[in-house]
Amino acid sequence: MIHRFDVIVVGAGGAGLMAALYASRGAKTAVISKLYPTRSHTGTAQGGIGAALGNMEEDHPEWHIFDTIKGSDYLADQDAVKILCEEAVGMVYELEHMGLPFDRTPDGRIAQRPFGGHTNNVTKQPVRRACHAADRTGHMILQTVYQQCIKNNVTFFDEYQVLDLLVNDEGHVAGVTAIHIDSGELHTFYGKATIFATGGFGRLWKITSNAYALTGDGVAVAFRRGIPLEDMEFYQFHPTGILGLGILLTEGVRGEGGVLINGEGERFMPRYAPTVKDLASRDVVSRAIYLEVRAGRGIGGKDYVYLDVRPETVNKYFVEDGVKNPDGTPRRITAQDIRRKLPDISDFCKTYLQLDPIKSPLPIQPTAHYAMGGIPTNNNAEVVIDAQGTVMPGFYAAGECACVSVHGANRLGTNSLVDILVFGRRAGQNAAIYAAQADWPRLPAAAEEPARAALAAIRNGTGREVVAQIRAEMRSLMMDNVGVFRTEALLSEALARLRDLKECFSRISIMDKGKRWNTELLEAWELGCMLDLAEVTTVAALTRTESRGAHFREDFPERDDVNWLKHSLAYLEADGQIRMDTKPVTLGLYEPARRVY
Amino acid sequence: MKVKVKVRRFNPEKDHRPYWGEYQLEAQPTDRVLDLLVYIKGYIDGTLTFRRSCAHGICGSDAMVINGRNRLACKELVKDVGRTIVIEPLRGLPVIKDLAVDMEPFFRKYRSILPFLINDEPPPYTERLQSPEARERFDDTTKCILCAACTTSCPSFWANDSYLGPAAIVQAHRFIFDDRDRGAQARLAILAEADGVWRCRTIYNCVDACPREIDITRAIGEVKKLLLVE
Amino acid sequence: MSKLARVTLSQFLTYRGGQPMLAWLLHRIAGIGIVLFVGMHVLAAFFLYGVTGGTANTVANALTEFYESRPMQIFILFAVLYHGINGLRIVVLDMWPGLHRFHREAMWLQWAVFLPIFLIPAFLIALGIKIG
Amino acid sequence: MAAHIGSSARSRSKFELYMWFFTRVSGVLMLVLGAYSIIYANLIGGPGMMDAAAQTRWAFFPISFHVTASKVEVEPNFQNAFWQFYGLLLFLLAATHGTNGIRVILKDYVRQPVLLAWLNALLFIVWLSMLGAAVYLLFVAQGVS
Ligand SMILES: Cc1cc2nc3c(=O)[nH]c(=O)nc-3n(C[C@H](O)[C@H](O)[C@H](O)COP(=O)(O)OP(=O)(O)OC[C@H]3O[C@@H](n4cnc5c(N)ncnc54)[C@H](O)[C@@H]3O)c2cc1C
Ligand code: HEM
Ligand code: SF4
Ligand code: F3S
Ligand code: FES
Repeated sequence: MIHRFDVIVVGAGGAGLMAALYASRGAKTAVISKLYPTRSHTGTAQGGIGAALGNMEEDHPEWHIFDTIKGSDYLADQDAVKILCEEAVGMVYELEHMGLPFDRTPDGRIAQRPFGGHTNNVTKQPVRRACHAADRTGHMILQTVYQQCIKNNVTFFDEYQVLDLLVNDEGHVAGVTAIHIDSGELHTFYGKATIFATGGFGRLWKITSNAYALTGDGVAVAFRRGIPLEDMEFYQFHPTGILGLGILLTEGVRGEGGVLINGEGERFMPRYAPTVKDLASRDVVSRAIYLEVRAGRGIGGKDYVYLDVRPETVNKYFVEDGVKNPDGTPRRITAQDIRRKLPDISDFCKTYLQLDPIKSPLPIQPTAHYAMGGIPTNNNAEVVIDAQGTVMPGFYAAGECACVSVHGANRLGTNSLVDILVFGRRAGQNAAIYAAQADWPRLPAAAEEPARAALAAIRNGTGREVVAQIRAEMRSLMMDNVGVFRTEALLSEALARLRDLKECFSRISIMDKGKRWNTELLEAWELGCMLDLAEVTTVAALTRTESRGAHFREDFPERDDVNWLKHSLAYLEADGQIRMDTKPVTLGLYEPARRVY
Repeated sequence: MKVKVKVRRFNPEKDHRPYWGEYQLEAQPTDRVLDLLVYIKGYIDGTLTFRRSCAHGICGSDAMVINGRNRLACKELVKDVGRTIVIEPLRGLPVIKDLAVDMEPFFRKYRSILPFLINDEPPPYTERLQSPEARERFDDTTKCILCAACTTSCPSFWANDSYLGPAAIVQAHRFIFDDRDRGAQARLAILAEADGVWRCRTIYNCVDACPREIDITRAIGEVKKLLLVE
Repeated sequence: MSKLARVTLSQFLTYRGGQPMLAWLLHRIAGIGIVLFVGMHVLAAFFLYGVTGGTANTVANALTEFYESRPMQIFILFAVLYHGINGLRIVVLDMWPGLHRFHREAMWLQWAVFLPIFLIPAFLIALGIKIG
Repeated sequence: MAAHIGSSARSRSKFELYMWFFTRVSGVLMLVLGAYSIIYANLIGGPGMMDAAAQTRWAFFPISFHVTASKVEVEPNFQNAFWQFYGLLLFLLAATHGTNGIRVILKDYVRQPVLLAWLNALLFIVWLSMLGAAVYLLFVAQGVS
């Protein structure tokens, strides 16, 4: 079946919905999502959205820009960061006008809290920049933007999974092929402009904060269609995931005063980041935790540490550090403050750890969290396919699946929500403008065939390999070898084993041969995507022989601005090999400097 | 520990009537029921079908009947449900396959209550002001994740699915009690119809089922009360 | 779409709703019971006084015999008391929605009120003891 | 957006609201009225002369037939215009409350609109005849007015 729309948005997270909202104002727009929109992963974002409103203390977009660039370890494109931080302020007001229920200050303004890496550039102390709605900011953003889409009668195709990107011989994107999960039928979505907003791929790793659905479909589909992937070696591990499960405990916990404690009962972050301590940026904190564990200072000598947000602990360090409220009075917190500001966190801890954060410290370990890399785009959210910035006509990307790049080598907390909305909006606006003046691209002949063949290959497989087994092995492998600390030996081993796993993948079989709701088939297909992305990540990590941001090579522990102050691009060659290339970083505002917190 | 999982199976492509699938497996007391389902699907029977995504009670995908009550599979731990775990699809929505039910009727009701802020007054350049107390007024109902656990636990909804259901009312409450909203009259008109709030008979199954611990009956009661005083 | 949307009686009965679900069910059954009782009673009285002018009437006799049997008397007592007390709980909660927070406590309170005033007379009726 | 809201601001029927409210009010009123009649019966010497069953009967439907079997003096205590209207009010409340209750239950379980309409019509007739019978019993059969 063929559907015709001016603009096709794939993905209904924050990025996709924002794009759809803006595109639908000027063009006939459809949103395709494999999940019901409100199930998208944006809904799990907890801590807040960063914008220099200055509601609680002095703050400026310029400071936000500097923090983001510094946080990125100078790999972010500075023009894009400028857009991000300047538009953030208006975006937060726009969300408020849409009805988002932000928490409020006593005088009725949007409340803000401190977050890792966000500082007052003068005093170097943490600044309150993260606008929040309790610890469910992402939930509120997702709901609010979805509500606006309902109000504007946006057309949704819920529970349709995109399997292929349609690229015609002229190199124009002409839409996508998707499977209607309910009927198992393939549908062609034929459009003038296609926007990918399919989110991240944390499911590559064993311990992750990411949902089951985050298998990187969009990124893999684009890659297979010849679009290079940018900066794939940079994958963020969030320091505080619940031990064993990876469920995230937001940085907001540390924003409210929580501290990290090692097996000797010591607050260890001051040794690694003397100024902002526990609120250093994520790569720094995650490495610090692993270094403590390696030195035998994990809890009970094991591989985890504590996150302690008990009021007595927090207040002890508030006194020690002389932390003040905006009005100059000494800052203190009470058990009620924690319950009120972090209700969901308290609930997670009670449900999954049987612990009350007010009474006990929480066992945590770093958890795979956020893809800095992805589909390369320019500041208009147009997908670019080479180092020269050549635009692929009709193709846009935004959100976590895209790489603008505003996060460089390490994203600051709260910046992703800004990113998905600011660049989601740009994608929607530009796609609608493009669709208004562009001709209909030629639809490739037999457009659905590649997708049909890919599914048939899985469905008809008769091998003995088990999808779940391969998936589990891949995830453990990525965790152990392509995690926070990397070396040539670990990465090479990972690459060899990944190739074995890919070979195994060609010999799988599945039990469900039906059409309706065949999620076994789709999970197998998703595993194919993940294996591709795992390989790209590993190759990119092997190639970058320096340490920068989230990418830490123990065999090259220093940042190397001479050779590596550039983005990487990974291309899929016709023979299935991956070719690495580079692309310059846009500087102009701040010269790279040593990064200390 | 060993657990037995009984799942109500039904695949309209080949089954005439639902049947029970039984699976024995090894589990940790702290495993989520969802982990068991994922394990069964991965290693025992790949045809088992259910929705899931976030795995920590935020996305609302995996509401189902667990041991006779509506629960999120990702928020129920094995140690709390015992060694025999009986799992059925939500009641009152058409079963698509196994534990997946057709959510469309549910979302249609959600959309019918005008679930978006209505306010045509030009906003200020910055944020509209709202006092923390006014914000608190509707905090409870902003937590809803549209999992449908409440609506499908309501005997009034089972009896007659024309009832809007608690979830839609919760969503309406979120806007009606937001002092920035101007659409309360339009929403109240919908809720006052025969299939609106009056079909709630204060049975509280919804409150017990809600994974977000929303005081649903109270929200419904506040809407009824408001209709009455108007 | 499949036709499995309608909730069957067995699905209804196997849902482990809380006490309030039981209360609702009893309230409904009791309500129907009272309506039937009142209906029968009016009918019987009408036949007795309206048709046969206060002298023996077969319809009236049959009906009276039915609802004045001991099990029926106990049922009617139960129905009126339960429906009334439970109804009062509902009315109170409806008028002060803030009290819904204490709905569990309200259930216990209701049992505490209902059980003695039902059980003692029910016991007496069951034993056939007349009071007064 | 305006279209959205305009289309949904449909004519607002308040019937269900009124019935809902009436159910609560009548329920409470019935309890109050019942309590008063039982108190009255006791004040007038009930404990000695009426057994528990007669008292209950009297409480919920104060019509003289309900006490004739006891040793109590029916006239003038129980058989007068006050109690006749009192009884009528109580019966009106009960019959209306109960009939509406049945209507609600039917609306829950009967899904064919045509059948439901017929049942409702029938219910309305039953309600009217009950009221008729009650008026007859109270004012004609009982003999005083
Ligand atoms: C636990 C957690 C907490 C976080 N907290 C914060 C925070 O406090 N602040 C912050 O700034 N950031 C935070 N982040 C990061 C941020 O939430 C995400 O990066 C962001 O929400 C991604 O949004 P998105 O719109 O790009 O994608 P998503 O919200 O992940 O949406 C992806 C969409 O794509 C669809 N999709 C995927 N594949 C397909 C396919 N093949 N076919 C059709 N549709 C498809 C999905 O259905 C979904 O609708 C957090 C992330 C996590 C995991
Ligand atoms: C004694 C005082 C009474 C009180 C306080 C009372 C209270 C109530 C209330 C509050 C309801 C609404 C229940 C709901 O919405 O869930 C109700 C319903 C009902 N009542 Fe009463 N009632 C009383 C007496 C009666 C009598 C005497 C009859 C019969 C003639 C009766 C028959 C019904 C019926 C049939 C229902 C509908 C039940 C349902 O919808 O589940 N009630 N009552
Ligand atoms: S109110 Fe609770 S149970 Fe109902 S849909 Fe919302 S979150 Fe789920
Ligand atoms: S279960 Fe149903 S009847 Fe009301 S209190 Fe909840 S909606
Ligand atoms: S999987 Fe998201 S709520 Fe359970």
